Amino acid sequence: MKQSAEQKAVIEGLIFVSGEEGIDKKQMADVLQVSLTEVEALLEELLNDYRSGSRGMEIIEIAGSYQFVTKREHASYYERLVAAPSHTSLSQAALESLAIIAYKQPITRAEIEEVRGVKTEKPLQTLSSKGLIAEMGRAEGTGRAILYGTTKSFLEHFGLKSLEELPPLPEQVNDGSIEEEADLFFSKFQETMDE
Amino acid sequence: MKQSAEQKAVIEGLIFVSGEEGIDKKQMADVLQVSLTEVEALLEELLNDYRSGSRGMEIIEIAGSYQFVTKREHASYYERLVAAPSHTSLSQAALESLAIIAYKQPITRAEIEEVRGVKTEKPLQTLSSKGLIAEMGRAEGTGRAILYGTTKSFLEHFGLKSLEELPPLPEQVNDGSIEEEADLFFSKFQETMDE
Amino acid sequence: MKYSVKIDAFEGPLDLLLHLIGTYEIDIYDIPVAVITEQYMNYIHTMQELKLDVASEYLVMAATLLAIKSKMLLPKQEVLDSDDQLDLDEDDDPREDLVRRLVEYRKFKQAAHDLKEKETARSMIFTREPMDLTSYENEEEALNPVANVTIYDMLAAMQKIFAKKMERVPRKTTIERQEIPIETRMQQIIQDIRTSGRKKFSELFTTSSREHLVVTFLAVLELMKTKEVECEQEDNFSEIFIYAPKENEV
Repeated sequence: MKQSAEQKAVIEGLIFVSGEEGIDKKQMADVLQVSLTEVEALLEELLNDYRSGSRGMEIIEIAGSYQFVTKREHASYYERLVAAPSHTSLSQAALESLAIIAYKQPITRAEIEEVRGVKTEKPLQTLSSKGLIAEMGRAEGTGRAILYGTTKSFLEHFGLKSLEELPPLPEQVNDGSIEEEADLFFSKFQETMDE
Repeated sequence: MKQSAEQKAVIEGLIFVSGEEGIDKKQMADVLQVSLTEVEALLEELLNDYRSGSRGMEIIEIAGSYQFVTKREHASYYERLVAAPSHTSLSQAALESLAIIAYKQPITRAEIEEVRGVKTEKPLQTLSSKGLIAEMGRAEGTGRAILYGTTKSFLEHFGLKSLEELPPLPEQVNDGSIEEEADLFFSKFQETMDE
Repeated sequence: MKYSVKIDAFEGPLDLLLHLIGTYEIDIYDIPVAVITEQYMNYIHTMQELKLDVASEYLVMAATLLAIKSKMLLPKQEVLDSDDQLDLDEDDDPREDLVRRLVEYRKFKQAAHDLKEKETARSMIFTREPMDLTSYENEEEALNPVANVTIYDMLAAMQKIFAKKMERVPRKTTIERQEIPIETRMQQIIQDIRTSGRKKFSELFTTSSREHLVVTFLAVLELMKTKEVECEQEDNFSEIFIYAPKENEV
């Protein structure tokens, strides 16, 4: 009993020291020298402790690693203290290109441009320099075009556990939502104009 | 009741995000927009929570600033974490500082902090103690701040013959972020055109 | 008229078409090509009137729309003759390829929108750097201060700083800072150029403050308009130089 409370505390400490890089279950098991199953049980308990109490942080899983983050509902407080969050927001062009890559990877630039209907060199450069996408090899055939795929930083940037967590692509967007989309688009544009 | 639990949680989160710099009571009171006395009461409660439970970290006060630290009795676990083959020996903060020094030497601490946007005292201490950087003289002008540069041991450890062998900084690192701004320029420009 | 400023906010011809389809409540699977072509051409003309650079993709799409429109006119007469409303079966429909592309693009536009929401949610949580665990290292490790770190990790760290930097204007300063009047910045730029003769465009952007960047950019545009400065760029994407107009130099 006593020992498992200690081990749970060590897991808490390990997640804490790992900061924004996070730590995975395997590393925790190595440090504690216990099995992965035991780590999972202790971790589950710890997650429950944080969920049930009124706490300032919570533990989230991103790209297989666990880390402490502050709670979303408290965001306004931290914004008063900290400089802007380290997350830059991506342009629409970059987001569209990234969405296509995320769902169709590995994919060449020509294929991305085919879907978007416009040149996509610049957004790809931006995404590469931010480390959100990377070259995944070369396509077969003549030209041997570069194939792009998403990286671990991509999962981190959007707070995803894994690629499986991406919502399924909407097969059919009904007409109602097109309108909505257009309205949304318009209001979004207005926002930028008002800045 | 409910409100004070919420405020205590925010204090916990504030101490967490403040990292190794810590945060003082005055700043907490400013963020929460409550009196210093109220902060003191909430803080005392929070400190008690951490003292009484079996926890992975503790809150300490250094020169009026509060911060989370690991527990001394868990030292053996952190030693094991550090010794693990997967563990990188330089923290992200140290790595960032080292990169800035390598490419922009000789450089003062203030200039490094300007680039990183955060205090950089600790990382510089670490890098000095590891022999990767050293003082290279003093800057001109009042204050005569210390100038830092990389050492011979830095070159040896990274397998470089000279500083010229450092890989060039990727151009798109800069281009990417400027491109992001283009939208903003454009919408601002349109505003003026419409006037 | 109120649409004229919107044009450059589109991500391309497909995006513009989707917008028109939404605005006019058109069934994407049964697009009235004549109507959409007319609206589309209106946009293109407005863009040209505003002397905006109309990207070639928009012109290619205009040509495609016109081609579809003329093809649609031909079988329509046959329809009247045979009195068969379903003569335009899917295989023959000249709109088919365009519809397929629009539907495909719309899926990813939605997916991009979902990603944006996730990004926003993520930006509302805060974290901290990993702790410096150097004090837990034993002597043997201290012998190799850079275990598991390569020069490329350093480069990656540098990239990360740049990625963060643009957004990292401390909010406190943002509130305190006075807005820089464009006129002031214009004066500064003129002074700059007088002393140094000419200046690299990139050198005008000395801080990462968005306000400063935007004001500087607008100031340069304004100076170009009033012909107080001239700009020169030898190749695409190469450095732009700004200098005083020739007659002023004499």
